[in-house]
Amino acid sequence: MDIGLFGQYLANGVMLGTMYALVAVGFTLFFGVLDVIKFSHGDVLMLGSFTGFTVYIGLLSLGIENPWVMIAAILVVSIITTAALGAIIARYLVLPLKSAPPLNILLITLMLGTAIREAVRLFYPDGSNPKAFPALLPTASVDLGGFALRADSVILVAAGIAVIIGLNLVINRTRLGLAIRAVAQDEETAKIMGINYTMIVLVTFAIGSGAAAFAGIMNGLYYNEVNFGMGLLLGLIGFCAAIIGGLGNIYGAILGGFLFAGLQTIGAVALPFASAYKDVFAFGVVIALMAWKPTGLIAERSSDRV
Amino acid sequence: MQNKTIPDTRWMGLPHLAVGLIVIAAIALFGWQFLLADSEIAVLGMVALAAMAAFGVGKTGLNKSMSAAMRNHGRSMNIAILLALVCVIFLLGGEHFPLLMLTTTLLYMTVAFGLNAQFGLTGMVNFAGASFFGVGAYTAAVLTNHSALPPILILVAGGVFSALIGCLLIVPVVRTAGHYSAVVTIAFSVMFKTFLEVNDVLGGPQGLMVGPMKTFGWDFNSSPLLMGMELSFYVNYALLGAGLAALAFMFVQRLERSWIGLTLDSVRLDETASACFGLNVVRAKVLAFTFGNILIGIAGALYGMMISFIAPNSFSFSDSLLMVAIVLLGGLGSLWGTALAAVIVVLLPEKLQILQEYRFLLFSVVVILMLLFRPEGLMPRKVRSYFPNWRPEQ
Amino acid sequence: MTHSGNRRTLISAALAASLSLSFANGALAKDTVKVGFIGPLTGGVSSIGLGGRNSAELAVALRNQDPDAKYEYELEVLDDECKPNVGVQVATKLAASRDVLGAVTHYCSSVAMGAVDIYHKFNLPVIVWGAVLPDITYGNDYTEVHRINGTMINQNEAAAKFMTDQGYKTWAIIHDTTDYGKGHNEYFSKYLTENGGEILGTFGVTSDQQDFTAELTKIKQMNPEVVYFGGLTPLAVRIRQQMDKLGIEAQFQGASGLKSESYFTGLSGDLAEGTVTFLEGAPAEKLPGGEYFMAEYEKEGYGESFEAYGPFSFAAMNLLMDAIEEVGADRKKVTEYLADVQEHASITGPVTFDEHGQNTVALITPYVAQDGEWVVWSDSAYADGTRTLTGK
Amino acid sequence: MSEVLLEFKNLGKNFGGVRALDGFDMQVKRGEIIGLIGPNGSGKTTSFNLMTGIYAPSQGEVHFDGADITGMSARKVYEAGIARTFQRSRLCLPLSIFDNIMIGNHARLNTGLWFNLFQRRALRGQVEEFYTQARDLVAGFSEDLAGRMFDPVGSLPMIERRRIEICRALISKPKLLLLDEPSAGMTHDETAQMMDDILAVRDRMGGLSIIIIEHEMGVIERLCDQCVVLSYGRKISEGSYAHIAADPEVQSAYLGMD
Repeated sequence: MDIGLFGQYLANGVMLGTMYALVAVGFTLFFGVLDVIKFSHGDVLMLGSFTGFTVYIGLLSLGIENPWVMIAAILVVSIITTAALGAIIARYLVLPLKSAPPLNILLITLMLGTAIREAVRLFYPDGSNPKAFPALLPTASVDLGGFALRADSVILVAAGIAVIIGLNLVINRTRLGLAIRAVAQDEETAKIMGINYTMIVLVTFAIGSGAAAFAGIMNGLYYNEVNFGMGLLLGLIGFCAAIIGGLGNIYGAILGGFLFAGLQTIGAVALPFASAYKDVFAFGVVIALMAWKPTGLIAERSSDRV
Repeated sequence: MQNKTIPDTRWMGLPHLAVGLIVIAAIALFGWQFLLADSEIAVLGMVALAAMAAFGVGKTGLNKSMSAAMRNHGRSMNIAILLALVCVIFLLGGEHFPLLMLTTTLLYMTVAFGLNAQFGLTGMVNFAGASFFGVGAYTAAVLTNHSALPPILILVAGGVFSALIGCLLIVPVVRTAGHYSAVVTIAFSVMFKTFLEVNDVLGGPQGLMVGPMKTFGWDFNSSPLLMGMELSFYVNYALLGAGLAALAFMFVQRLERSWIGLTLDSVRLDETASACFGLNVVRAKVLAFTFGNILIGIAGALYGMMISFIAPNSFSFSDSLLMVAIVLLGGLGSLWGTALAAVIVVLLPEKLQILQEYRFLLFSVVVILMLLFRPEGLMPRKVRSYFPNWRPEQ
Repeated sequence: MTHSGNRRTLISAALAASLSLSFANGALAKDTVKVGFIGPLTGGVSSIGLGGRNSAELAVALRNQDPDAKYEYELEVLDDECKPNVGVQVATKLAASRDVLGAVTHYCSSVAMGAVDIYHKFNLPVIVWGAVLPDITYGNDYTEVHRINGTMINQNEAAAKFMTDQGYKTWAIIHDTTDYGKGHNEYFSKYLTENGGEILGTFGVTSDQQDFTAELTKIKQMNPEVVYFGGLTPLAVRIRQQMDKLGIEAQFQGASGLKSESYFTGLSGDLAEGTVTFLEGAPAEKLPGGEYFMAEYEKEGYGESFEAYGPFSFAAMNLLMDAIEEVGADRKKVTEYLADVQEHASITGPVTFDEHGQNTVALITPYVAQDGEWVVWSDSAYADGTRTLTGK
Repeated sequence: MSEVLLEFKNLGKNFGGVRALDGFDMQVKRGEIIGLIGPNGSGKTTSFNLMTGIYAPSQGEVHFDGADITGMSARKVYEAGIARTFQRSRLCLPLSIFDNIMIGNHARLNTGLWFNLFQRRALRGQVEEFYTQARDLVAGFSEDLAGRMFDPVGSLPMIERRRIEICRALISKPKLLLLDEPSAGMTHDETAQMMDDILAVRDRMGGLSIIIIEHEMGVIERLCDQCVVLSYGRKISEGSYAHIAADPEVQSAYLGMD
């Protein structure tokens, strides 16, 4: 394979991987603090990108057209909206079910995801059709020996990676992160130590959902399209990525995200069958990985106390 | 030994069995009229009536009498229910669409019984229910088109193939627990649909025609005659669907009320402790998973033959979710609850066209509320018993 | 339909006929009969479906205003979501309900392919209003199935010829893997090779695929002059978008499934500009009854445009109602009537069904995207040379 | 038949880098009650888990009744004759008393598919037979409880649950019973009652050996023939209660903890 082509595939893979990792990090955060799966994550992401789209329309009607102002406004509004939504979900759907069988939370959030998706489809103006998300980033491109590296792609990947690193720093270096990790380690002890448990859970859900909104905007800016169904597959992939990486581990999520993107790219270009099989291949590998490493590549801490 | 005095739970002084039979007749009558109801107003009225009746049943103590009838006269009651179902099918006679709805409901019920063995008893959520349903349907499509196998065998083959495909997942499903196990079936569900879509041999996204059911020279797609009246060909499928649902019900109920059922419950409630007491956890999971998949596959095969055309889109993740919703809505492990929930989830949106557009939204919200406020389901499962009419001297 | 049902409808039809004869002034309320419409009302191609539905509704409304009509028509509208399984489901529903006499059905070929068997099984006469796969009419001998629009055979033949005439030599083909996409691939490839075009690569994609970078990266390396897409608008939007991302500078060419207003609402910037596509028949304003149709459509004040196939839907519904007026409320008779349709006047031109129920539509119109709308090629700035297609 | 029922030789377990148990030697004779004591995290429950096959040991051997059971699965160990209760009660709360006890009786249940689905009459015979056995066992603890065999366990108070747990362990007639903190979550009176129960059980079952993990020193003093003290995964003392109570190393281990 020539270098240009390889570079192009690599660039595609990194783009996808960053997006997947951002989604997976959310899953892993929720699981870390509360041992729950919030499956509506993908649809919260979709809602984030629709919020962004609405902000864009609003700004246009106000006559504001500076792309950087627009991006800033879109990001701020949609991240705040979804963060609030994440906290609300945690408060009213997840926490009340904490003592119920863990699958109930998985189920309730799955159903919430469907509800959000359907609500957007039914109630957002012309919601069943894809919306053209604006290309706000500069589109200048450099031709590097056969592959085009576009400025917007570079900016998106850089921003995505920065967010991931930022999240990592928040978790590992700040007092808030310390509290989150304490809650994740042992809820009882954390409570005794005077940590406001509920608050920490809400904040964690807000952070995770905000990251999803970021991924949603990123997705919109990259594909220049948002639609009500986009969250389902992205959420699923993010979940798979978090799982194969090993839930509750932020590095596992990143590893899983890039691994999944890599699998899709390999499935699309390097295997002898049609590229349409790439998802079959990627999910097939996920299943095989689960058989081999039942608790993910970076194993979750042993939690079954006897 | 102390003797507990058992309070009289009879309803209006009638024997339990009589009460039970009256209720069955009333439900059958209601179901028949409901399936035929044309206008939305009539349907809404009937739904309101049913809700009021359900409320009244609890208030008047009818439910106690009913469960006593089910407990003490289980066999007679079950036969009466099946007979009532057959009566409804013949009463519908020439009405194509109501029969199609009824059969679809019965097949979804069968699927939900299978899922119940997996999820309700053993605690393994199968998010690929629609996929295994699809395996059955596709098996039927391929076999009716390319073989001369008698359709009864095709139904069996649908179950067998579904179980075999399930075997591919056995290792990861059994080795993983909880969320990890969920991701295996979710990933499979998505993979299965994508595979069907990109695979030309099985018709691709377009789908496949399925041949009709023919047995002993009897073409299921020709209309049977009854006393000079031409009936809808769906009567054939409805009868077969009723038989299938009844068999599935019987098998799952017997499974629950046995040592195996105890094993499955124990695995669901505490896997580690179970292993400490010599339970073979792997066997229990393999058994429940395979058993459920066989039921789902058979139902899928019959569905395929009835609907005569299948496509990957019918077997998507959302459909799997709808199936899980049925089990959850009815109450985990509660077979009658499952049956009721299947009726609500499948039939109601068909009858209320206003709901059709909003059905996914509606049911997801209903399930959310259910999980929050009544997680045990519409008709919660009773405490396990092996022989309900057996109460040892105490 | 059962015998008793037949007898009942026969009697009522006879009754209705005699009544309407004796009260020719229409003072008495007319009998109500039901006709159906099925199309994609939700999902990615819903704009076409809604346009079709509005047009069918318009036809029914206009007929009901007509004092000479023998019946009062009630339209039952169902949504096939462009999914074969849903399509079969709603087709069964429509066909199985006794009082529906006939229907105007389907835009998506994949859906129509599954549903035609159902119509045959229940003897429901239908007229397809938008699906273009030849097999819908030619793949069976069902007397119940007719089609008012043309097939993709003529369309692709014309498309291949047109594009090679423009001087293009090399193509990359992307198609969705439904029967629709595969059909386009088959016929376009056939006629393209006959016209001397060269196909560098063919890629099948699933109908809900989001990311095409893998396919497009390969295409970029092949460096074709034209990228042909056989599929529907939502996918076309994504592909066009991502072609630009990867810096593929090739002419983009679509099929009839692309000719929708939503192509422009879906694409940002001027990416749509210069895309060419082909459609059977002529644009509404050039149709024999086009002016009338457009005026009436305007008057009703629908929220959506009638889109590419609205006129066909309108014409099909009128043809169906003409049949019912002529032979009465009986499915079998309507089917028999439709079998003999010759030179039947319609706003899309005279309709003639061949032995497979296929209308012969000879005319294929090329369109080009110009300034955010589809413009007939001959009227466009591209034809007069003020603008040029990519690479020309 | 050798007098020694269970023997640990140099048993050890690492979790990651943590040494949970290190070079543990111990012998349990037939009919003996051994008290296993030590501060939290000293490796008591870990040694139970190593014995019952939940964890595989990192080093050393476990011999039981003349056979090497090192690294056997939980199921095999149970069938060999070691039954246990858990630190946190691990009963199946929605299931009835009878069902919970039957889980302990699992090795004797006929779980054949054909038998369970189609030979309902034979199944009924087995249910009735085991019901009588389970009922008699429960009646040995409490007649009242024996009258409520089909009530869900979740409706019972803590002490009754403990009793059911012990019944569940005893129904299989094990040779060795492991009790993990049987007095946890109970009042003083209830604990005293529990001790009586345990002694009565041993008398009835004749020859049953018991290892008991307990923090309540009164329990240990009254029940145990021998005591073994663990601290940081190592055995620091063993002998009679009086002996270990006087051992300065034991005292410092406990004081150090507090």
